[in-house]
Amino acid sequence: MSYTAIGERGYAAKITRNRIYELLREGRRIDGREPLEYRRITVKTGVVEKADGSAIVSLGSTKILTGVKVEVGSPYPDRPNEGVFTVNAELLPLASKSFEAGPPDERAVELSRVVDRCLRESHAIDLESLAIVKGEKVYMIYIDCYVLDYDGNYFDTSVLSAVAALMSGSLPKYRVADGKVEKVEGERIPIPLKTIPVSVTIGLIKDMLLVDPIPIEENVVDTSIIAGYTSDSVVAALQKNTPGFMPVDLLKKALEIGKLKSQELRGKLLESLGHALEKQ
Amino acid sequence: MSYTAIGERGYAAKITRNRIYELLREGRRIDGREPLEYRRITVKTGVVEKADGSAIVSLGSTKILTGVKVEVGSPYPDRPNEGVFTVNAELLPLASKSFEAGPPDERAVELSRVVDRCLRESHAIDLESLAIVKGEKVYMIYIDCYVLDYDGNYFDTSVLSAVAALMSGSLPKYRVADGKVEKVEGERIPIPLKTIPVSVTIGLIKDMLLVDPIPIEENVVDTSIIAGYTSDSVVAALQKNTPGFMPVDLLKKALEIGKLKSQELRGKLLESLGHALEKQ
Amino acid sequence: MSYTAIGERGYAAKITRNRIYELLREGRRIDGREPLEYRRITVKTGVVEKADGSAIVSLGSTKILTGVKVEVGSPYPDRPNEGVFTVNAELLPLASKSFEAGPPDERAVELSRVVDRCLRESHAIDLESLAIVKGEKVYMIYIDCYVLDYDGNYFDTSVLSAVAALMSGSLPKYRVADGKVEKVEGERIPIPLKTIPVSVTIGLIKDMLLVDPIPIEENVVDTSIIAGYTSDSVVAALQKNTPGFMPVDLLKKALEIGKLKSQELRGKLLESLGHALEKQ
Amino acid sequence: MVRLIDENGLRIDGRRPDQLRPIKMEAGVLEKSDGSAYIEVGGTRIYAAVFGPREVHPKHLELPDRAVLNCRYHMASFSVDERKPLGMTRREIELSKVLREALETVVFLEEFPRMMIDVFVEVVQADGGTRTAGITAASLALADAGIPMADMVAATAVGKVDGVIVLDINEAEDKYGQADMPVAMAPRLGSIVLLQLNGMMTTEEIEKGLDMAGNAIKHIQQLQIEALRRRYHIEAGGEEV
Amino acid sequence: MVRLIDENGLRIDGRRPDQLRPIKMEAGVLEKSDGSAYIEVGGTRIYAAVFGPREVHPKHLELPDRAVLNCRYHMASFSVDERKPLGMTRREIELSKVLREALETVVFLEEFPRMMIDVFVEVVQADGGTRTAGITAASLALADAGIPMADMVAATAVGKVDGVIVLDINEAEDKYGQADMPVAMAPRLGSIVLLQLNGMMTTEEIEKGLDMAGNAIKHIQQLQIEALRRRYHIEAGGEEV
Amino acid sequence: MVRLIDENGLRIDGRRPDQLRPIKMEAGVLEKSDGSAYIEVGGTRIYAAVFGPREVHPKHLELPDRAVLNCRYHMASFSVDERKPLGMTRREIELSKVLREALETVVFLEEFPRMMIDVFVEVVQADGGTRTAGITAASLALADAGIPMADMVAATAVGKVDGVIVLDINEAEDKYGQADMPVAMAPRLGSIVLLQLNGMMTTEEIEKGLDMAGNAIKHIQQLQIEALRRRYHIEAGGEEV
Repeated sequence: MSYTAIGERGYAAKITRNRIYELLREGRRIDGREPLEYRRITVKTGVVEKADGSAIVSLGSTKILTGVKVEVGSPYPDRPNEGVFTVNAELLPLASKSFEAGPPDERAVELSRVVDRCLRESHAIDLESLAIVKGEKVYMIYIDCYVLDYDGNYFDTSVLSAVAALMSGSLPKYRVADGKVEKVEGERIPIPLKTIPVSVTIGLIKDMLLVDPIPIEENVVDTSIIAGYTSDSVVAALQKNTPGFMPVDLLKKALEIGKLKSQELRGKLLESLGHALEKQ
Repeated sequence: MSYTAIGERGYAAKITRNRIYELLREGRRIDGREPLEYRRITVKTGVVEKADGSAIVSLGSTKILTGVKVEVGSPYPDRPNEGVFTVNAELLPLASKSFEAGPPDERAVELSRVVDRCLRESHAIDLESLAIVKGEKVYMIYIDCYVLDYDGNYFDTSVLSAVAALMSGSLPKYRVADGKVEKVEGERIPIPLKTIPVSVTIGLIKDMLLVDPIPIEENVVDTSIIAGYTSDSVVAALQKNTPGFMPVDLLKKALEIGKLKSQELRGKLLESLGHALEKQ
Repeated sequence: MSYTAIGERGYAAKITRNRIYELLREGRRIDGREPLEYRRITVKTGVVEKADGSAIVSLGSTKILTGVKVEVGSPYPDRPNEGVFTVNAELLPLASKSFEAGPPDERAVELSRVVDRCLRESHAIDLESLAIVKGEKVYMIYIDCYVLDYDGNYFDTSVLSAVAALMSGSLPKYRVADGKVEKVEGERIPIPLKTIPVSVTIGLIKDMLLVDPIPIEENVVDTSIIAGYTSDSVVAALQKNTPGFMPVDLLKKALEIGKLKSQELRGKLLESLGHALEKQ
Repeated sequence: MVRLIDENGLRIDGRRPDQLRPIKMEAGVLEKSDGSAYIEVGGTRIYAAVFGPREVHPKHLELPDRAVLNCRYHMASFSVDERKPLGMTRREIELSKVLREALETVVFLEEFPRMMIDVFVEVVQADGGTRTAGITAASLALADAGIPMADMVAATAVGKVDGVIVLDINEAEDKYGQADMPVAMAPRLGSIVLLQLNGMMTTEEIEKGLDMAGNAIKHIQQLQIEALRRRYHIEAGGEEV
Repeated sequence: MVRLIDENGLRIDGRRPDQLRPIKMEAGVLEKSDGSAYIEVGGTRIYAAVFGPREVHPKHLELPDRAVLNCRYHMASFSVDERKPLGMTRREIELSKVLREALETVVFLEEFPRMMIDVFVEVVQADGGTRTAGITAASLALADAGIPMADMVAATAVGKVDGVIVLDINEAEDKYGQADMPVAMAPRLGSIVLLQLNGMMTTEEIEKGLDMAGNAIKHIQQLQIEALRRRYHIEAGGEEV
Repeated sequence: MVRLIDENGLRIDGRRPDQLRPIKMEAGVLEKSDGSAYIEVGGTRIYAAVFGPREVHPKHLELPDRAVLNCRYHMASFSVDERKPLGMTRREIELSKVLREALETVVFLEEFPRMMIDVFVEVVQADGGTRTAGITAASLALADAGIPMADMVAATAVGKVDGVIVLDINEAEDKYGQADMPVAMAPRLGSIVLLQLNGMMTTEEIEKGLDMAGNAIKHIQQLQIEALRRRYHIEAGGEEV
């Protein structure tokens, strides 16, 4: 059961909305950014050695920790030659007044599924190369995203965090000897990635678009769209979220903006990852 | 923890109760029926092709959809040569203001268990003929009843719906070759039934009995009894439900009435099923 | 999420606290006991024949039933040659106004874990002798404690109850024949115990200590400590519970008191068990 | 195939078809509840306790014209042969409802508007007939708590084994027999307050079973009354009778 | 490798790329809800029902300036090939949110402060496009309940199979195709209210898909209007049209 | 059999028995909470955040005479060697209670009647001593949030390995050692606020361990104060010290 969120839009929000709109028309944002400007990205990898890959990615003050854990298990019967991965996301209550302790609510479920969609539909993880013994033993990759500090836009930050954890992570190596799968101690191989998916969240107020919204903006946008792009700028995932009308022409414009911003974000991620991996 | 239901009986209910009782004494019901008259039964089978059997049965405006799904699994250790069946019932919130979304409440659990009791204790399903390889592989039949529209008497309607789904359904055929169980594509066999259980719900107000109550009656009866009968008119299941006294002599009378009504209902079901199966 | 308990300390409690403190200074308790005096212990064993061991232990009016159930299962991969045991405790709602129906709350979880700690860390159960076939089949012992009547100090009473159930219980005997594990009907062996753990609960009000608190005392103590001792008077488990300061010197004093009281309790338990086992 | 009735017409535990198992009952066995009882029927052992009338919690369940009666039937994990998993099974949920409805029938709820009465039934060992022994104990606990009732409910199960209608079936008869019919009555009113049937019986057999149950239930109510009397004397005179 | 488009450019079920599957709709199919609808799109079969505006339950969800709209998308266990476990899956939780947000867009919630509107979507059989058929049915049920809306939402999914952009993809196309893009629109306003994409499409392909969907959605809204008209005539004139 | 103390009396990570692992602390690391802290003790890494005093939610937990303090100790799935299942384990439920009780001891709850203070402890990596590092961080976060306290709690665990009493045991010592005794104190008051023991120690060994812990805890409190001072200077002077 999905319920209308309390306080999603109040009277005070209307005044804020007008103010934000007027600023947007002047090419400005409430926090000083331009409409199509992302906040600063920082990337720290290798933050949890017990994980097989980990990263904290910040977009402004929003901070998301992803850990990757690898196990060996059985493939799905209908995909016997492929590895398996699972995404989970949690909105930790320490990250924001608006998150509560307890089982994942619909926002956390949506976040998990959108991150999963960006990774899965872009074929980012090369699942076929994750089979250890075809039809019997495959790598199972658990990707868990925890929102540590929430200042808006958990979608894009989570995707960046998950990708950073995967790119900086690695798999234990297994050898098949006498029909038995055994770990090769001390040897690890990279997690095979075929593309680097990045999502771009675009908000709409009347006829104006903005990217990477902060909570005060999230509360007043007419609606928003999350678009996931592959390295080749193909769209692999879309999710309209927030109630509200999205005119078709503005959507088309948003997708073009998303294409450019995704390239920019991917560039910054790779640059940061380079730095981060050097440090590590 | 079972709680006294809110509003099960209020002050207004007492006036209604008197009115219903006075009508019963004149041989009438609030909806124009006679005390021992069922509402019109309609049966539609084959409504879900993805199920191995399905039916929508209506009793007046009460409408219950049952789907049967068949899998192959292991028998219970203490019944190695028998197939397995499971009944579940859900009071979907779209069916009535009085049903809520969420895990099954005690009413839904009771409904599941009463339907299960009618089928199981009457030995309706020939479990012994559901073993594919004795002690190893058996048919597992899942019978799921969903209340779509609720205008009283979900017990009798669910039993009719479950029986209609079973009678119109079929099992995939399996062959054992080289010790392996394999499906014989395109061939199906009927679900083996040994009797056709039918339940009759009888309400009591003071010294008057009525069958197939609608909600306004359910709210004011002193108590009620659900009785499940085999094709041979043996009682296979009883469930007193609703708080209230049931004098022994009225119970005895109720069971005799149930015997007659069950034969009538079974006749109508078979007739409708004939029509329905012809159409299908 | 752990919440401050409602009514744990109110205004009225302060008056009671002073009264209890003044009594303690005079060497007395509100129920007539001395500060370091336990209530009367009674032990009944063999109360549930379907269990492999069972006991009802009372400490004053607090009454706890423990049942032990034995199954055969697989060992943990990291302890292939050891049996397994599990402790669960439930605060049944029939035992006290302050207990509620539903899944175990944090008090019940803490109780389970403290009883487990007393048994596990003292190595009371000889897990190595619970392997039937090393690395493959071991005894699995389920120890379930149910609080039937609650008049304070469920910790000590539960440990006594669990130990009494284990000591009076027995294991079905298994034989390995042709690589198969089979039960030897009619033969049973004792549950192998290496020590008899006993816990002592000590409350603190200002500078005074008391043992075996009743609820009126539990509500006003500054804090309390549960200490589990082996037969050799080694401490195997500690749990400070109840918010409040525990000065180091008082803790040291409490542990010495606990040592003496644990010997006393163990003596009484063994004596009662002797009587109980004779009766059984 | 288990044979449940021998050549002398006796049952596997030696009873005649119309014979109850030994029954032990005691009221006031738990101190912290407002009323309580313990019952043994053969190997079946059950505690029941009652709290209330007290304030309703959670508040929104409150009724303006009468008390809310809550009931929980619950089995200890070790009460059955195969360890029961923790938490409430569907069977326990159904029986909680059935027991509640039976007790609501006799308790004068209208006397306590906006109040709540809780009844807890804890099965310590199950050897057949737990719901009927449970309601017998619950009713005794209600009486012990001083809750006014139209009658004190008592109960037993009749069954059909090897074609014979028998009283108070035990676990083996339940498992291998042909039918199990638990019955609870308000014996002074001659009315049924709980009735279920698992298994096949003709209407004639049911009638016979009900008569058998009716007689036994009158006897069981006598045992309840005796238990209350013992409890009363202890409290009044301070010594056991 | 399944071939989804044949040499004549036709799809596995014989349709042209821009062709909808047969659609059947009916309003007012359930009596006890305030509004209801049934829809069939190919093998997909769905019931939707609406309750309200009514009092908010639980109370603390109440909003002072508008109604709360609740939505549950749920599938019958037997609606899919492999029996779906009971309870709500993560997919159902997500789709409930997405459907709610789409419907909130068009319903005039401000007209019913402190009230609640419940929308229930029950998938009886899933053959692709359940969320889009579901929202179409939900919107029809809202109209049947007389809830005022800015527009009646209709929906379909476009997809990409064998490199071709196709309308209203079925289950096999969803499973073996390259992309599935469910779209719901308020057609008279030319605005999107629900949009998701699973799979890879270029922005050009998405634009083409949206155009295709836009046309189809106009047609589907016509079917909704006809269903309402039939329902109206039946109720007004007492006879079927 | 793992040997935990070598011939020179040093531990597997080279420490002396009374030596702490390297500790790093920082206050104010999360922006959206009212107070926060990050701590590293060896490989153990923990975030803590505090919200409040704020209104109580849900309302019925409100207390008339003081604030409610809530606490959640939670571990990330990847913080341990074997992936921890999602949801709260029994261990996490117990530790949440133990941490809450320890913090309630020092926070002046009476100053905020009808309010709520939430403390969240998130273990990012567990390498022994997570509850003690967690409470140290939680206490620092409370100070960062400006919540008045009788003292700032600090904590460490002592243990017994190869018969030697050692300070601040790591994961391997916890696993293969003989005892683990987490201790939290209000050091200026010389009082224990959290104490547990898993494993066997004589009362003399416990006393020795408490003395060892007491000294270390004073040192850890100094590190807390320094962290607060750094945080204060940054905010006041706008530059890092």
